[in-house]
Amino acid sequence: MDLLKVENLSKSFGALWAVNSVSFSVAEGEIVGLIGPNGSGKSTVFHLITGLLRANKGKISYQGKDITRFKPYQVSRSGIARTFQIVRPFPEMTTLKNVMVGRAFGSSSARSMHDTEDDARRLLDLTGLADKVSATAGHLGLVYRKKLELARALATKPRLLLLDEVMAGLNPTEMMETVEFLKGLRNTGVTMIVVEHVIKALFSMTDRVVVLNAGEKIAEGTPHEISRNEEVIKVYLGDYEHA
Amino acid sequence: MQSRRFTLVMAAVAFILFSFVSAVALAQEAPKSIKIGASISLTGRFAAGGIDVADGYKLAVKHINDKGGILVKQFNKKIPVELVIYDDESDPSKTVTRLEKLNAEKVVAYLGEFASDMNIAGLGIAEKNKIPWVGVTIAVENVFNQGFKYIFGPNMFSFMEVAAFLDALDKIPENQRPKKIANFELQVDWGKECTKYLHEYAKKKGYTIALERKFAPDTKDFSSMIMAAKSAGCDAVFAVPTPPQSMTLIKQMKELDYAPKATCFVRGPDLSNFWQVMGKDANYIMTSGEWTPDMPYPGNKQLVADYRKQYPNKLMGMPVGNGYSAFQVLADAISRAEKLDRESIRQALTTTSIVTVKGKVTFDKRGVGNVPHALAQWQNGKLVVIVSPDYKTAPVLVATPWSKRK
Amino acid sequence: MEFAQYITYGVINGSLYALVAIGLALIMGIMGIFNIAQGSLAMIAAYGSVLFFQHMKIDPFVSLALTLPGMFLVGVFMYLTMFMSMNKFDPGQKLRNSMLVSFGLVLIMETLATILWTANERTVTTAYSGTVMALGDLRIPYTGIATIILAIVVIFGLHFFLKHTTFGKSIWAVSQDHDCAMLMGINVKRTTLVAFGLGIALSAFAGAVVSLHTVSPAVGIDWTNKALILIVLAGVGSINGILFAGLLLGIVEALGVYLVGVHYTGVVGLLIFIIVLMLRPQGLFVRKAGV
Amino acid sequence: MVERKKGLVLAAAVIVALALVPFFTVREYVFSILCMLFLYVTLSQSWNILGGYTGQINVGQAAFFGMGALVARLLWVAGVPFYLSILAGGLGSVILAIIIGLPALKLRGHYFAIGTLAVATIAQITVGNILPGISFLPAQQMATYSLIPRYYVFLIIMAAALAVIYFTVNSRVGLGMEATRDDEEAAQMVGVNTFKYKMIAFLISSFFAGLAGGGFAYFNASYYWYLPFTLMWCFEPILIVFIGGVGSFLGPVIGSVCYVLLKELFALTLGEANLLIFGIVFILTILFFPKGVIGLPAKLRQLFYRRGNVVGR
Repeated sequence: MDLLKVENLSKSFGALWAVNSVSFSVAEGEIVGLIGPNGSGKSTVFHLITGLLRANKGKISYQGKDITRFKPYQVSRSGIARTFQIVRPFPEMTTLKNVMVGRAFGSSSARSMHDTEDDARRLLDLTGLADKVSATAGHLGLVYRKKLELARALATKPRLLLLDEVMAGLNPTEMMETVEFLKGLRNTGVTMIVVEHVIKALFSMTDRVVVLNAGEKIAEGTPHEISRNEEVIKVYLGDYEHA
Repeated sequence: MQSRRFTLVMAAVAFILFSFVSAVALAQEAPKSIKIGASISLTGRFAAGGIDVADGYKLAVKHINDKGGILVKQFNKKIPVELVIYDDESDPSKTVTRLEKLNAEKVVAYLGEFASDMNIAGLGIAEKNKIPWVGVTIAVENVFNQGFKYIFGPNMFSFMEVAAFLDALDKIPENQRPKKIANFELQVDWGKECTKYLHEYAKKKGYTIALERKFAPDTKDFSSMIMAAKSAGCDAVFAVPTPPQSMTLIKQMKELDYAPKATCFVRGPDLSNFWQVMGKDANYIMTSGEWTPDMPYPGNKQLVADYRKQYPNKLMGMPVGNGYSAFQVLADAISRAEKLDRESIRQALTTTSIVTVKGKVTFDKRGVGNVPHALAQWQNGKLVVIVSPDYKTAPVLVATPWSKRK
Repeated sequence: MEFAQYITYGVINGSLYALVAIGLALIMGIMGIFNIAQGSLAMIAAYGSVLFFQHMKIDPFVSLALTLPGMFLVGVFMYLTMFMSMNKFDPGQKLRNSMLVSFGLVLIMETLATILWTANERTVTTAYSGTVMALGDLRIPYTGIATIILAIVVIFGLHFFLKHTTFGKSIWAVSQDHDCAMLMGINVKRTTLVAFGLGIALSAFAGAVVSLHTVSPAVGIDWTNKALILIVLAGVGSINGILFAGLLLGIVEALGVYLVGVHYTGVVGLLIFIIVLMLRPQGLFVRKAGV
Repeated sequence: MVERKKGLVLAAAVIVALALVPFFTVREYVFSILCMLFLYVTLSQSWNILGGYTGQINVGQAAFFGMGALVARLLWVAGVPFYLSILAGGLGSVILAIIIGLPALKLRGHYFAIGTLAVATIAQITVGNILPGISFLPAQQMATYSLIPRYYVFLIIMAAALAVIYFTVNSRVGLGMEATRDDEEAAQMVGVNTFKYKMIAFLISSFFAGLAGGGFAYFNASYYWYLPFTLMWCFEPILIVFIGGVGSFLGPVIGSVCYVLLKELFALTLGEANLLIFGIVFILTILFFPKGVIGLPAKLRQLFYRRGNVVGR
């Protein structure tokens, strides 16, 4: 059964269609990549799924339930978490508290503050932030903030995780670690949609890839198929020519 | 519970003992000074009047101390006055703590201050601390209907201002006398009281109140009121606006070509700089005449001369004279009390009868002052008294239309 | 006829509100600095007008030649010492910190004015104050006409300046995209400094008109209140809108007198404001979606 | 955890010590200053839970303070027992907060600030128009007026406010509030119903502001009805919180001590210039010590020891 199903999703800003009639679905346990040139609507799709933006047309269902009109916190509580492309930890709060927020709210919250704190510490250990527990999030370096945002998202106990360029700015070793980490995560039963510019890393872990261009879906398939798809190659080459 | 009651009782006993001992000690030895306290707005919104009042107090204290102080019969000698003034920053909450501080410093009496917000906060403290309180500008009669015993207001009240205004109208020759009054009521208790008395007295004297309009302390545009008064044919206007409002009112009356024969704004035109800022547009405007530098009462000349010597660059405002007069009333009561305790001074205040720089002051049972009700009018750059029960005054000038003024 | 007279005063008052608000609008719209000391700055400028008139008999509209550069320098000083350091913050924090700092400025300016000039009310009474242009029964004071003209000239002038002059365009560019403007070779530092100084200098216009009404150290916050209403009515970033918002508020207040009496004028204006705030938080004269 | 327990014990000890003050002094000046101190702690702490912890800058606190004072005073003078009157005052403020909060908390940033300021201004003008007079205590209450029960009322209100706010901000609710303040969208993304937590903060804030107003109504023998509605009550809690340290629990307490005691000292010694100096100190605080007095030690440590060690954003 599909965990998430997106049908004819459309969103316009004024005269511009940022997302135009996009449909795809994600099965339980999959890792789906979402790629496309800058401005192709990837982040907008995430915003629409998570309820930060409201779609003009189309339908989003999650576990068979229509969540198109859900508010962001309702989306989160039904088990969908995300990270932001430009990371947004809670800057004035400590690392620990950041993760505690996720643990205290999200889809299943811990029973007491005590448990919340314990769970949060465990997650910080897991994501390699153990020595930053009492640091103020706004003062952390970029790599740590990325890790923190991931930890916070995981703290909500998601069944579906939307990752928006978690690997940008990482060095190859860190990237490898992240890929392994996410693969391990999938084995614990978390489904993922991953937006990533680093195609190689993305292809190494995804089951399927959806390609967007100018708000429209132009291709879908396994990484292998996508890497041979002529239209995708053209779009990407065009993008390079522009830049 | 037992032990707590025990502590309480012990504390009470200790306190009584302490008071007793100190009372005995006091009885034996004359204090070095008579401490009088005031909390005054020396900064903030009401600082202008506050500083004037404080200057009046200080000058009065200086005059008394120059003569050795106040004669207190209990000790059979003159004791100098020590006046303690604290700034309340035009904040009524601060007034409360400042007055409590003065209480802790064992002042025998409080003197009032300029702005009513602070005065209202302060007089409750005086009453509960049982410390006599002599005000300067507490013109709301209602305050004195609460059964308070320690509050005294040696100043003109709402009903006196109204009476003085109508007396001024009476003094205008019959054929020119205004008949229809427009009442602009400021939405504060003082304005309400003025309205009440205006109705009462106007009826008695045969004037009609042809128009009534309310306005708030933050009102800045009076055009609708002025036009209504104009079209109702009112030839006299009475109001107790705030000082900036009285300036705006006059400017707008000129713009709308409304020149009633008599215009009385109780506040604002009494400011010493009023002519300076309004120029000849201030001509014919009537205002409270509670105190002016020209009043012929004893001591006034010396007050004016000394003030001018001390502050050669300052204009002398009405609050200076009022402050001076209030202190005269208190000093007189202290010397008649013959003792330096608060209760005796309160007793003495109730039987006050003294001629101060603004005339004779007595109090009724409530503490409401009976002072000469006087009205003044701006006549060619000078604030001239036009109504006074005590002496012959200048004639009342009837305002000419704006177009006929030079 | 009486009705027309009310409206006339409403228009005059509204023009003055707009004059007070325009500097605030410029600084807030262009730089994201929330300067609630704007009314107090107008108060300081008004004292300037009063003093020039009192001591040298210089008309407030003439002494603008002196108060304008004076306030500009005050603005430059304020920016360099206090507001420049806020550029490193994100917009929300910048807004909040500038609000708090300017609140401290209100305290300082009020106290300073009391110490320097006493708390006595002042006003400028010129030869022409109180004189009117009569159109039938309708009487329009010359000071009012001057206020309206000044408001129109200043606000449309500012709009023209920002949209059609090179320097104005560079101010606009900096406000739209800080980094992009830098890449385009605009001296961002100097541009923001001058823009801020300009915003503060605009308070001199308001000060000149305020001096014809009444001035005392405490009036600043009253005028700021009106200016804030206008900012929300017009929408942040709208320059021309300020004039229309001012006129709207002035006229609504004049109508309020009709409906509920003079003593509720302030409430009527604020209620309209709250309704607009709820229904159209982006302002009446801004097209883009909410902030 | 141990440290937190220690802190709680210490706080309780301080409250008990304060409760014992009337047994050691009878000087009313001390009481009146302490009453003001407790009032400002309550008022600023009530502002802090909304402004500091939840990030909603409310510039209209006077409306809630005034509402509490108005309701409590009206009922009390009419003969209702005081403790019921003051609770009614607190509830009155809460009702006002619900009416205002439902639409206003949807506004962001400066719109919320300006909107609440407008509400406070409307309240002030309206109360001034409807009740232009003075509120006096009835004569017999005036005759038996004593500061000691007032002192305890203020102490209890303060202790209650501190306790409730302490346990709120250290709970799950507190996490929701802080997340809302730091980044509303991100908070929603992890399941925080930000509107709900803003509303909870607003209600707690207005309730204690209302209680503080009730204390004011009980404390003052006579005042103009509009007085607790004046805009001063909007600005003072903000000043206090930012001086002490915004969004920290002890900030408002320290800020109030500075504001009430230091300012008293300034006023008594510096005279006319005291507000000038206060204004300058305030601006310097905002510019250089954004965390207020409470952040001072950390700031100094950061300046002297860890200069090279702080990781930039």
